[in-house]
Amino acid sequence: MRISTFREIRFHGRGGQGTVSAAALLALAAFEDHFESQAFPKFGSERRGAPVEAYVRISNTTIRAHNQVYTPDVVVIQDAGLLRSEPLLRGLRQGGLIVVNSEQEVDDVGNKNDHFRQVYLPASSIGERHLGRPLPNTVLLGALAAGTGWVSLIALEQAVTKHLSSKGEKMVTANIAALREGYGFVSSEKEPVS
Amino acid sequence: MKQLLEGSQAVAEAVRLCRPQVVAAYPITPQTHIIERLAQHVANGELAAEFINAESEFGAASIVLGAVTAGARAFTATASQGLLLMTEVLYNIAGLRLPVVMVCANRAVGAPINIFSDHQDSMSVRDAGWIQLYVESNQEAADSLIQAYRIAEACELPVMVCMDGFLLTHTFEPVALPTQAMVDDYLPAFQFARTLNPDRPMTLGGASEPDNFQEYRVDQHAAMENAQKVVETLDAEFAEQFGRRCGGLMQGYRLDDARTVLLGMGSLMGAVYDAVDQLRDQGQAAGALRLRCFRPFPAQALVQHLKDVQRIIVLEKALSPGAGGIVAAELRAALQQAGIMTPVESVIGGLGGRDLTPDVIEAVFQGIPDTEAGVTSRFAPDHITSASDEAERGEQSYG
Amino acid sequence: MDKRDPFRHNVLTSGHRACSGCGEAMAARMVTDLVGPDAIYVNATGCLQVFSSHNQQSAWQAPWVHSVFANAAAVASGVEAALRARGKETPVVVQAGDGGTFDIGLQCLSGMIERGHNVLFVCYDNEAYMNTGVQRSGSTPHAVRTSTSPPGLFSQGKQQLKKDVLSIMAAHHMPYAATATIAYFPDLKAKVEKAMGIRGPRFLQILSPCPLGWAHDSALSVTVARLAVETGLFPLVELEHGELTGVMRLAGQKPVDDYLRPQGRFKHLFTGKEGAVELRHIQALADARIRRYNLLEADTQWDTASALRCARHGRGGYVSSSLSVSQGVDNVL
Amino acid sequence: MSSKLEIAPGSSTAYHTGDWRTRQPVYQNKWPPCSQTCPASEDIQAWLALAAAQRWQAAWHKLTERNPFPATMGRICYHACESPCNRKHLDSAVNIHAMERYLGDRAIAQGWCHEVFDDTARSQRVAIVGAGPAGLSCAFQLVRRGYSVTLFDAQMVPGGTLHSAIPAYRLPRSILAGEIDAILALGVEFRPGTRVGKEISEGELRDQFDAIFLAIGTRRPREYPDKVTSHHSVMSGIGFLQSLNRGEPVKLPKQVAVVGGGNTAIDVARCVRRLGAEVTVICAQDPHGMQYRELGTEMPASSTEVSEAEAEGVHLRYRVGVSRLVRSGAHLSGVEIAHVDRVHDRYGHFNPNFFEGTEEFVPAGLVVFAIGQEADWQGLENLAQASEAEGVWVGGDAVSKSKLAATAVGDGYRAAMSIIASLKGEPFVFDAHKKTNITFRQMQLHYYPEEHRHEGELSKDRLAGFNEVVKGLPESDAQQEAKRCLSCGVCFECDNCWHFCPDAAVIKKEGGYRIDYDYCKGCGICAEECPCGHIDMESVV
Repeated sequence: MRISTFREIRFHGRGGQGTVSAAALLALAAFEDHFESQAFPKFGSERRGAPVEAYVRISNTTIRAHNQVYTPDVVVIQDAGLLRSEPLLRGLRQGGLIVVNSEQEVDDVGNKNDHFRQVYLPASSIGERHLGRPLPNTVLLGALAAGTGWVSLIALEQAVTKHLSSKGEKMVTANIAALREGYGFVSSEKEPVS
Repeated sequence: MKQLLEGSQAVAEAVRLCRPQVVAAYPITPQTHIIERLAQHVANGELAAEFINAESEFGAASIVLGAVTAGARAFTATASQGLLLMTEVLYNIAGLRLPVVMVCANRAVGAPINIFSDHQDSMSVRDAGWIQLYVESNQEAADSLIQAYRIAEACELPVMVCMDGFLLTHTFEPVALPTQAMVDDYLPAFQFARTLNPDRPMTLGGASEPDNFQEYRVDQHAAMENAQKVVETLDAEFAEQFGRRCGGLMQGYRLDDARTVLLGMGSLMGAVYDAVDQLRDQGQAAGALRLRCFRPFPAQALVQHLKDVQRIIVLEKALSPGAGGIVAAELRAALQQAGIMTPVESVIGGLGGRDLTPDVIEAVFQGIPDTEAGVTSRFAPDHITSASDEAERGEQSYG
Repeated sequence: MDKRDPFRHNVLTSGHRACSGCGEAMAARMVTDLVGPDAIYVNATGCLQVFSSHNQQSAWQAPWVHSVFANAAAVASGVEAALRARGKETPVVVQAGDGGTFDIGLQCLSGMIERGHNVLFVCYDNEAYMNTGVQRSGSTPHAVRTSTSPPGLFSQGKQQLKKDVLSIMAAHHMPYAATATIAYFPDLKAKVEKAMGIRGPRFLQILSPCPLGWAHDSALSVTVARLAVETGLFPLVELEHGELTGVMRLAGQKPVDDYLRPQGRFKHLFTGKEGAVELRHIQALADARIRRYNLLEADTQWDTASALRCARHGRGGYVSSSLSVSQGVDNVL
Repeated sequence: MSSKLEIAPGSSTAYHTGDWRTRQPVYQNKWPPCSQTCPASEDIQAWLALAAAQRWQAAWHKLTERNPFPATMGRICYHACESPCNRKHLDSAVNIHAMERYLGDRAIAQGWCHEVFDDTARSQRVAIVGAGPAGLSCAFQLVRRGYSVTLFDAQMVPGGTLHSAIPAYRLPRSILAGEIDAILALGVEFRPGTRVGKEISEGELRDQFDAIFLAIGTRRPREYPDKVTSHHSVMSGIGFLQSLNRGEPVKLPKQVAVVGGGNTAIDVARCVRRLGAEVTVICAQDPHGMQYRELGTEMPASSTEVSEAEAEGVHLRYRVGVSRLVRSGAHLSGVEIAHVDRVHDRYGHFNPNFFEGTEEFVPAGLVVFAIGQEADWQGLENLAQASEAEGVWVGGDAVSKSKLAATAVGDGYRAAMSIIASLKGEPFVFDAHKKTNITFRQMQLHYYPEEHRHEGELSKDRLAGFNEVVKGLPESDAQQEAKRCLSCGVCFECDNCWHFCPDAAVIKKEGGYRIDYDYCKGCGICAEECPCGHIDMESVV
């Protein structure tokens, strides 16, 4: 295989929760860190409240393929309620990482013997503290960066600054704060995977 | 300097840089993000253009027709059902030899209605007389859009830039955007000799009779044939100025000693290149040929590339019901015209947004059924039994 | 009757993919349950068509056909002609959004009316192209933000006015054309039942708020529709053969601010000077419509206060009287 | 084989959109403000709903579950329940007491009988001391549940203060008697003219009965202020009313002064007017008004009674007290009044502080001190100390702060339930007032039809005698008035949630609706548009 470092991440959320922009932000950050990156939503009409997915590819060689992600290395779950209805962990590689926005452990997230690494954090309440609304996506990005080490925190901050510049200074600083808290929450707990 | 842009945003920026004076917009998934971004630019004064919200695609095509006849560079974008609603006007624009540029975000054509990607829409209007360029990435989409204006205005023929809906329009990829100065240098201000003008009160689109109609078609066909050279030269000129190419009429990939070559169009080629690399690693002489310019159909150039190849496979995301593969048929005609009898295997897949993964492409090369259980990503139109019969017999049909 | 709810048909039943709080889904449920399952429904492309026939699953429990975006009225003309040829009396109802009525579908609609087909054309008006992500349509009101009429340095949202489609209908001198909304269900019920009793082409424009496009809280879809009427911005009127024959009198006129504030699509008007000008413009538009239809003094059957009244122990609904104690209209006090 | 081009009708129901929601609606009965305020904790919305459906007897049964005196209370209760009525934010409060009276009168007229819930005669025996509203209410609840009840009263006629002190123009004797008989008819053993500590001892009570309920009311008038040296031309308010009710002839001077700010003072004044004399009420508190309400210095009498009194020519003087009785010899010529700053001193004792220089003479041939009554525990010294654990319960005016008849009825009910629980050895929980309440902000008042408040007709010659001032409602008015009830927080099946659900997730069933949580997307429209605020939105974590 010519591709040496090649990562695939899948985001799960609900229509209106910023799932697609979370994927775009992560791809932007990888790009800032001089990786080749690609992000795209699960295609189709996005209904407010309906389950939504978005995908990211990060690689050190140009990404030519435009196919869907079937075997992600990381799954990010923005709304734990989705576990009730959607097969969120389909195709997750052995030893993959699951980042879940939830106060406490959720039992039906990958039963133990599939030995997925799991990270839980109350992203919505952290997001609410910083952004005034329970938006989990930037917090989860910080957690993902800390949990994998694939993109640096500074790159994520640059991506947020660029992507949200049109939304005003206050939004940018608030999102960066949320990002950092998500990062800190995970990095203090676990050392990043290779 | 590269930035990460959604395909629609990259194209919208390219359109802005070409300084269109009239933009006709009508929403249809998956191209809507393009006209939304242009609307924002106009509203913020970043694009000095008249932004017209048409009442339908039939209206939008008519608006850009009118705009060009009155001497303004124009732009519109559509897809699938919308493109077909424009059909009557598409023929009209080509017949009037108007340099209109449009983006078609390729999407399946109903019924049954489907918003996902395949090439059925632009393929269905291949005889309307428009130059059709099929791009494989967001970078090429932006660059081809800029080239399209040069091509259209040089040949006085309309150009349709075809990019895959969702697969490109909604995917974020690194894209380098040129500066306004560079584009102004490459694309001079809009000039159209037959602009409607009270000082030269000419009549456009008048009636024609049996004794003078055919010549119009001969000229039109000649202009289309000539456009092949224009597409190549303007791509070369673009490369000189911007440091990257779009591939002109077509682009080979590891063709040098290839025994088996897969020909295709659009963003599916990324997976083809990965499959070729996999096969090469296994010692197989595989290669790929990406066709960029489908209309005018570059017969000679195709023959040049394929005359020594043992096995040719054409993978298409569109179908002419009752006839089969479209590009395949035209390639067979070209080869046969050049006395080359190599059989052309026609494979059709990826219809209505079905995913053509590298494994499926590799199976196409190997001529074995798809590996994914249950989901047949492709079929051979020449030996076909109905899908429902298929389901009953549970058999795979493959090339 | 519907197997889950014996008191009604549920012609548009549960499981459809409309956004939470969708005004169009509500309006379509009301109209199709009033008309009933023994009718043929012809839909134009749009939100209703997409969310009700998604993923090889249908939320319809009546014969339903969708062709393309622009031709619903023409398809319906064909359906009606065929039924006439085969001696059948099944009612034919077209359902389209505002895009499919005001813009891309207007030509076929006009043809259908001019030819006098016995068809009820229902337009669920949510005032923009919502299925493709909130783009401006002919029906989008003045100064509204959409993705193709964004506010910017040089504009405050849509510059043009909302197309007065009812006057276009009136110009056809058609048997019946009326406006209604989900907030006044008894009024809507009365108008659908009246329309179903008339032969020939009939038109109903039903204001159907969209929480996504209008950017109001999903719980306020009915409240916002009510405020649209109470401020005079969306008059409830009836036209027969081009003449004004019915008006919903306003019990009192509310300022347009009450209607605009809960909606994000007007938010940009509440900051800055230019926005204030547009707010005064919208109020002036409301006043003009009140004068035009004499909404404050018209002596009519009911007004915006009495038309809202709920019946106690209301067994109102669409079902044949055998099951229900009283009917919607007359049990309104 | 149906072609794939045809999709099966209603097949969308296979997809449960319920998973989309992050909040969900719940049908939840609330406890309306009227019931929240009513001391007898009547379920007013319930019986008004039955009345609105013209199911008069069912309404009466529902009402009398908590209050066996609708005809009486409909007349004399100060209807605290009407002030928080949410309807006043639409037009005006529901005339609850008129409806209560209507049902009570109809019951008497048509001779309806109370149901007996449990007629298996139980062995336990309960003694109730005092046949006033508290005692009768407790007896009523116990006897209809099979307990044997013996009701003692020192007086010969049951009814307590209702009988002895409420003037006839407010409460005709026949009405009270009708309702009392309906209770006694259930098998209560009534022993009139029996005073504990005289005809029967505390010990005998202890031995013969398993539980005792003391409801002796407040028979004894409070002591006159020490400045009253001679009792000539001086009476207590309760004394005046009792002698009137006993039918004794009362000869009045041309002018009378009544001291006191409570309902008894007003009753006395309005009776004096009916006996043809002038009357001035000398009240130490302030008149009714928001500013005084905040300070808590308003006169305790009900505002409707005060306005009726003024309409009948009663003169009222506020913030004044009697500083001296003016006599010439034994003859009383009047009273000297003065501005009073505060009535009770720091320790709460009655010690009015008058402002010098504000004295004024009010001519009066008789002064009636209506300054409150006290309980007369004489003869019940040790029973009064016993606790409920020791089998002795207390209730009614004797212990309540508000001294209202409704409170007495409520105490009677609560005591009965507590006695039953203790006799059964079960824990007793009384949560009448802890349910979730409902304000007009959670309601959509514009969904209710406007309808004026129906009032009983006022009799023309109201001062001519002691017949009723306010007449009862006719049946048609009663039904209209019952329909004015907004049914706060309790579903009245108006179909709004059912019509407005975009997902057909509200299913209609007999007697109401249910949410189909397979499909509810939690938009909140049903909760928003429910006229009576019956639907709450809960978050779904």
